[in-house]
Amino acid sequence: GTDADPDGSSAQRRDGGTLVVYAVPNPAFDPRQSFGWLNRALSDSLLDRDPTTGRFAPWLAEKWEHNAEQTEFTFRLRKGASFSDGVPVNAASVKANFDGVTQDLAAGGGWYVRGQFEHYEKTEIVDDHTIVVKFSKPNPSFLTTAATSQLALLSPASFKIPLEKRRTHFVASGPFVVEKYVPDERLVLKRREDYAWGSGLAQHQGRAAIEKIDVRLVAEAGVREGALTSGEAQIAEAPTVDGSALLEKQGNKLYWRPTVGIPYSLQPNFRKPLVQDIAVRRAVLKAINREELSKNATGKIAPPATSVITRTLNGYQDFGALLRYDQAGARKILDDAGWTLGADGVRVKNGRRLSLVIIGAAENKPIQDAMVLIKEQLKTVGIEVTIKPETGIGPTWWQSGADLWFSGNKSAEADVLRKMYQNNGTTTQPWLYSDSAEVSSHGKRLQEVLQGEAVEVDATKRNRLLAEAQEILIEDAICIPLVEHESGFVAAAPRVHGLRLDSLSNLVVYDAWLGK
Amino acid sequence: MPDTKTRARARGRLGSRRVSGQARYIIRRVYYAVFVVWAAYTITWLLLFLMPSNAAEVMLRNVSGGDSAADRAAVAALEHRYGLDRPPHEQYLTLLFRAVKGDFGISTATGRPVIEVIGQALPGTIQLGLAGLVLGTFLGLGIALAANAVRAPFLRNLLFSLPPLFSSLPAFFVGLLLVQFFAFGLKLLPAAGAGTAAHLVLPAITIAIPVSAGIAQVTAKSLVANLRSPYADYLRAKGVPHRRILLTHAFRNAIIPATTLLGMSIGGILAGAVVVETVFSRQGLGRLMQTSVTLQDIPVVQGVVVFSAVLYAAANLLVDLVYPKIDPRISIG
Amino acid sequence: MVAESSAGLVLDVEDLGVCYLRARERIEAVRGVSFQVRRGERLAVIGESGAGKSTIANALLGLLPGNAVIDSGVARFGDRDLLAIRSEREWNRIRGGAIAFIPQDPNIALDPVKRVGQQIDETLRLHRRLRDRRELRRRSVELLGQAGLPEAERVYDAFPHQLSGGQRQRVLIAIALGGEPELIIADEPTSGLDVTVQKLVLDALDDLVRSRGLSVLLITHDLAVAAQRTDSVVVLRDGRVVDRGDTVEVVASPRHSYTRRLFEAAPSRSARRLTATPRPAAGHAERDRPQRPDAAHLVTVTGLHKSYVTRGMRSGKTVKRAVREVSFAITEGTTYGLVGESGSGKSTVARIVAGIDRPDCGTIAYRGRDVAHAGRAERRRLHRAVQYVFQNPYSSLDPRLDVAEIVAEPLHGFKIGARGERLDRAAEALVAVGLDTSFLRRKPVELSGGQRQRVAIARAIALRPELIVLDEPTSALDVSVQAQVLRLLVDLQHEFGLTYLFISHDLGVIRLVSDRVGVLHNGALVEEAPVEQIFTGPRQDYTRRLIDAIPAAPRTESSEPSAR
Amino acid sequence: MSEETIVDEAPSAYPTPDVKPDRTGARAGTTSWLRRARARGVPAQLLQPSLVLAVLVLVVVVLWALFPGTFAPHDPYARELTDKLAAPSPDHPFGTDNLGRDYLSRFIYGSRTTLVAALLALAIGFTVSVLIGLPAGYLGGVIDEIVGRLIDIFLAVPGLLISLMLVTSIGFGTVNIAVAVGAGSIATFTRVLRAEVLRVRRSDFVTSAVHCGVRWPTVLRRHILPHAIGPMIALAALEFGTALLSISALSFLGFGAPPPTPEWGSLVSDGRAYLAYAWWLTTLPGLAIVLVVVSANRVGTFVERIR
Ligand SMILES: Nc1ncnc2c1ncn2[C@@H]1O[C@H](COP(=O)(O)OP(=O)(O)OP(=O)(O)O)[C@@H](O)[C@H]1O
Ligand SMILES: Nc1ncnc2c1ncn2[C@@H]1O[C@H](COP(=O)(O)OP(=O)(O)OP(=O)(O)O)[C@@H](O)[C@H]1O
Ligand SMILES: [Mg+2]
Ligand SMILES: [Mg+2]
Ligand code: NI
Repeated sequence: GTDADPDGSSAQRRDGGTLVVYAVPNPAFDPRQSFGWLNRALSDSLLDRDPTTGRFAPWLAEKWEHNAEQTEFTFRLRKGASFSDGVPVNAASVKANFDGVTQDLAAGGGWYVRGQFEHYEKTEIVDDHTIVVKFSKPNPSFLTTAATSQLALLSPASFKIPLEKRRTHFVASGPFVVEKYVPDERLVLKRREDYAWGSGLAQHQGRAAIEKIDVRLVAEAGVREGALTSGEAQIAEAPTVDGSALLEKQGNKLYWRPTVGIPYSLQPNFRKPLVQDIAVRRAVLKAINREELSKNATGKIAPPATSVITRTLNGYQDFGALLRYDQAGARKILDDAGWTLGADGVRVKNGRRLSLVIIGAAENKPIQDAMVLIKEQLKTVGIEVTIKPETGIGPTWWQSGADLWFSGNKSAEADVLRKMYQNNGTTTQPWLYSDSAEVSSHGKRLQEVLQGEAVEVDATKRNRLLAEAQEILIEDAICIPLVEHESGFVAAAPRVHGLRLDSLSNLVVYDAWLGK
Repeated sequence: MPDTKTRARARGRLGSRRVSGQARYIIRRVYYAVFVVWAAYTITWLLLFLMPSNAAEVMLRNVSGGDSAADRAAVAALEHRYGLDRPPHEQYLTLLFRAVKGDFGISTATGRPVIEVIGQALPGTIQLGLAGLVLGTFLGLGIALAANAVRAPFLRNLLFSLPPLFSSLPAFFVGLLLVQFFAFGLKLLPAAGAGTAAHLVLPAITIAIPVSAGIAQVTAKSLVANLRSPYADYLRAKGVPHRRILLTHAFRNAIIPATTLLGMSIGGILAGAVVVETVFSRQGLGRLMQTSVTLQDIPVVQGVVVFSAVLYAAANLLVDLVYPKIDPRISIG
Repeated sequence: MVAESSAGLVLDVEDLGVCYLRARERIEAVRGVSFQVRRGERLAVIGESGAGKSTIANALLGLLPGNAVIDSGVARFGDRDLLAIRSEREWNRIRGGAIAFIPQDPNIALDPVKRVGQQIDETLRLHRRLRDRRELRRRSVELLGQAGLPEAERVYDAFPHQLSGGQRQRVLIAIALGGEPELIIADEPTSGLDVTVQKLVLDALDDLVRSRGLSVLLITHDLAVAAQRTDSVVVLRDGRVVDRGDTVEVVASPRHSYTRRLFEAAPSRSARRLTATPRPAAGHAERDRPQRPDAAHLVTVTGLHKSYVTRGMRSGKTVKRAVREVSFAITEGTTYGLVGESGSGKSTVARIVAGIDRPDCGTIAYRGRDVAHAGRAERRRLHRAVQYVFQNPYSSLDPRLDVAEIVAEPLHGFKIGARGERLDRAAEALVAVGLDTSFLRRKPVELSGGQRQRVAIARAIALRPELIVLDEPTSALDVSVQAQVLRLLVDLQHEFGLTYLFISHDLGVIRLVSDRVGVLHNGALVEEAPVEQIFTGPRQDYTRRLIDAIPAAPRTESSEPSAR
Repeated sequence: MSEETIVDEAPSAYPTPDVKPDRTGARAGTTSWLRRARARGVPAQLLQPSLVLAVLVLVVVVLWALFPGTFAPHDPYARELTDKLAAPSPDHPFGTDNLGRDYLSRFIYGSRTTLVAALLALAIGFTVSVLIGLPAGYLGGVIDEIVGRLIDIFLAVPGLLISLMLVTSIGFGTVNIAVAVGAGSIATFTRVLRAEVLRVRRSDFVTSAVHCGVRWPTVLRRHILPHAIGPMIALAALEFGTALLSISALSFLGFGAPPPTPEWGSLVSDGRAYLAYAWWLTTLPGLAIVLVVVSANRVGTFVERIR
């Protein structure tokens, strides 16, 4: 940027003003059911975590500690904080939050924190401002999750609202509250004048500088960019790759951080015979040119993936060598497996064409472009691809008949792998692979590693287990990572100061202020 | 004055007959409007009943937000909760009964009552539709009158070719063009969103263009026919100047078919709203329809379709009620 | 000839020529027409349809359509030449002012959405420069009274659709008077009206003209009107004047053969029942006329009722009782004439008798068998025996088929004969109606109205039916063609021993062909008697009015169309 | 009284001049439209510049649809990395998109999917309406009553909404939106056909044929269909433009063929992300669509007029 004054300086902080944001319409902003910058504007968590150092900072909890086995976590709550419905943030209301998770899980929700609460026992109230959260098994990733919006605290009353409705109707303790919400059109946030419990990482204390945030929900990136260019908006969320370059040239600032969690990957639907074939998955993994995807579809903000988790996560290990673009290798694998090139350039085996359906979010232009490129790349090794753009793809994506799902996942913990790939015999994820030999060359090893990692208190041992899990997933091509997509990507006008991204790569607007 | 007395008597005699006739007329029109809405409801229910995908599964996946699979038990519970496990005729009757009470079910995407979702979307569309309707009507009538008033063949041809041109313009293209020009180019008007009058201008123009095309086409054609009709010939033979024939006689007559069209163009406006509200990121029935289709939110899709029939029936009822005021031939009978 | 005094000359037309341009075609509508109208004179312009009558009127009013060209002529009106006026504004001063116009059809000449009063006021505003509302109303009501409307106040406030045709025509007369004209041009002012109303309107017009000393240019094809109500007459044929002079003289001794034919062709009050043309080759015995009273009744109609329910988009359900309580019988071998004005239910009765429609109640016995409630097969048999000829020869022939296919259609439908045989029978039928076989390959478009009606008749007789229902078979035809068709029908009846149910709104025509007559009025049969009795002693007022409406031109004995 | 009262319509109907009896025989309004076209001097009419232009545009687009490979200057899927988001130039008349693909070539290839979809929609609307409207209009009675009411109701709901509802149920894709649009247009077609059948059925020559013992299938085939089909063809010509618009709209909304298959609507929609700085991606395909639809409508009105 060209600002004479760095954003951190609070000497020039101006109070007041309305921030106009052109944002991507999101059918939900309940932090426990969605991602996005709105989460951090509306809600607080017990802890905060520095995205660069990984150090925890106090927020609604002043102090925290856990036992050596990491089964008991004690939090001392800050005094004076309250939800916007007037309910104080105290031991009882925080207990309601943890108990609420189990309730949500039973109702089919709470997916983001499921892994952390598999062995949840209870929350004990020690005194009005002290609680102890107890698990039956070690939970080394609990604190990291507690420091994200996925475990943001809601007013106890919110848990009485059914999950579907809570997506937009909930009460939290954040620096802003919803003043007006017109679905798919507009969201107006108003600051809480009495807010005085900012995170330890915040650049200021007390209420937010910005009085109002006027959020226009606009699906088209072009329009969002145009609004920033024409001065109508101060922030444009998720600009296009090409557009953002132009916006930056106009003097706007770009904010993003590589996502944390699982990079954009292709998740196979193991119910489909074609992708049950390990050779096919391995060929796909090798035939993809990740550099090209990054350069032409997702942009510089999304570097090629080097593992099945992002480099921002604890436990990440670089497997870039295994993910090298290797057309010849891919061809060889297919040839060896008996897939012969047909007349139309598509491989055949036993009269079956090597034709895969990839499903991906229709509203996400980079994903669409990336799928087009993948289609081209796979074609060169004799794999035909049909693209299936869909909106609101969820757990039933495998029912659509697709072979591969283009998706990523956000999580502050490498434990996300367990959530994704543990196969505990239930049918909760019927699209997942089985352990049979034709599907996996490592037998049941992956399950052992994942279960072990979850309860391993020793960091070094745990990292070793995580590294092994990553390796198996890549070698067996159970996950085909592509690029580390950007997160919290926004373009902001030069007069917007004080923006930052949190540990889950969500934009934080609490510290923001508007210059002249 | 004896004059006015007889006149009053004469009026009274005609008037009293009109009242009873009109009461019957109104009852008939209301009855018809109700019928249309009921039939639209039934047909949409039938169409969706025959639909392959399972409403409960769609619902569950929206609830869970991540990717846990639809649990058979959970699906069954949902099916039971929404009555999807009962025999078709029972479902239909319960749903119809609920619909009469204003309950169109629960949106699977948002978990809110459909009627509430629609109610929230409605003001935006009504605002946009009214603005478009008014703008389109004036534009259409203006074009029709001008086309019949100007003498220069070139101008006349140009004006007469406007309506078919207007009806060939895709709304998505017009909208984007307007955004490009007025919002990004001239920076005069906002590109998207709603709230102020300025936000309404571009979408209203976009939606008004096809409306004006229809009205201009019908009115211009009707004006031509009226100007050629025997009564216009006779007016000419009476020494009435062309301009007066056009404005006070032919126009009054030509308005009649235009009025009918106005009622029918509600449908066109709602269809236009799907595209226009999407292009301009406005909340409304059209946008709701678009997102609900992509999210397969069946109850909302059905609700919007039924509601558009309600709007259509209401608009046409209104037209039917003003009709006798415009066409005296209707009033008795 | 016309007196050569230029004094009191209102309109002097000299050598008028008009042609229409149409798709590279030049239609010479009017050629070298000259005539004069003096103050107080009533001049009739008569001629067949298409003779150019309306073209003359429109030329004099500056109302020719865009594709018309005035080739020649002067029309002096006062000190102006009407044909030379180019300015629209000047025309608007003259039209409705010094020259008033009364159009043909009052039912469609008034603006339907404006009150009648406003439309009279408009003339007063434009030509008398009146502005005050009360004054306008007073004057307009006065004009309506002068035009012979009793309830002038009510009419003033009514919309046109609330008035009858006769009332509307008198409104038009009031409007014409409003401009205080010197000359009234009336283009067939009563031909859109029912016969019974015509007289009232013409009387009202006559009175005014006489009391005010106006001049009238009356365009008509109705010879009776011309004969009774005008002073002089111009006879037009193909756009040229073929005869002219004092009305009485021209009518008494038409000089031109065309004029003579014009008068002869029209059926008259004193005409007699036509008898078949004696044919040397015909092997039929001449039938006795009038009918044998003992002859069997072919069709007996009793207590016929029929209502139509219409559901309008906005007007709702209306029930029209088209026919009520109609009973009559048709004797085999005779013609039963059904007469009545438009809308009286004639076609409804005809369609029921022919088995096209079913009655609401009542019976039709055909040879003693009830056919109104017959089953499919029974009706099919009936259709074979009863054929129908439609009023409009333009719409009753499928324009896509050729004559052979049309005439053979009933043979085809009833599966009579082989393919080739059908063609022969079609040709036979065609010859019977006086068309040669070269017509077989023609399409209806290539036929004149009279030829089409002959084809329709040929189709009817191709099946050798017993009864033919003829629904106004000649009313779409010119008078001269009408006479030919009527004669043909009578000859065919004789030749094939047919029975006719003959429908017409013209008692004159009915008289020429019928043996027994029924008079329909508002769906009810008000009178029923042998034809002579109807004419000699009508019992109903309505019947008498119908008789009065027959053109009453005086004629010589030789003008009787039936050559005995 | 008068030999002129051929027009025996209700007195409140105002016959326009061309309803007046015309002794040349066109009066019944049911003459074979081709014949009438010839009688009215079609060759002269055909030479109107706007019509010639319209036909030319349609011919070009149909050729594009038939032989896209011959006309497209580039491979519609080939990416030129150096030419991303390039403005229109002689090499790329419609410019290139963010992946460097030639937009004109994509439009030309899109003609095939879009035109085929529009034709399919037309065929569905036309066929179904003939199957429903013809017997309903002719047989009358309860069937006709039901069909009439159904038409009323379907006309009360905008066709696009009906299409969208069907798309929800049968899924996305070119063929599906074509089916949905076709289904949405059935009511329009059936209404016209039914009205025509009712009109023709009431005409004297049909009454006469029935009276002459001709059985109803023959009456339908010989007398009614040939007369009722004329307006249907004219309507189809006009509906083609409408179908193009609806299909483009649905494709624009994202319910059409999956990428990278080009469709007219989705091309405009794809360009939307670059609205602020790559005007050509929306404007040029948009203009081209307008041109084609205007041409289709121009030809449609012509067909309607000569009918
Ligand atoms: N606008 C026109 N274009 C072309 N030809 C026309 C036009 N108007 C009239 N004609 C032709 O001019 C001739 C004279 O027509 P005109 O209307 O004057 O006859 P008319 O005597 O008034 O007949 P009618 O008794 O049927 O009213 C006819 O052959 C008619 O076909
Ligand atoms: N199909 C129909 N539907 C509704 N009303 C009808 C129908 N046919 C006839 N009518 C009405 O029934 C009455 C009698 O009609 P009909 O056709 O029998 O009269 P008409 O004596 O033949 O008249 P015209 O001389 O005009 O042919 C008229 O008022 C007419 O409007
Ligand atoms: Mg005339
Ligand atoms: Mg009749
Ligand atoms: Ni900067």
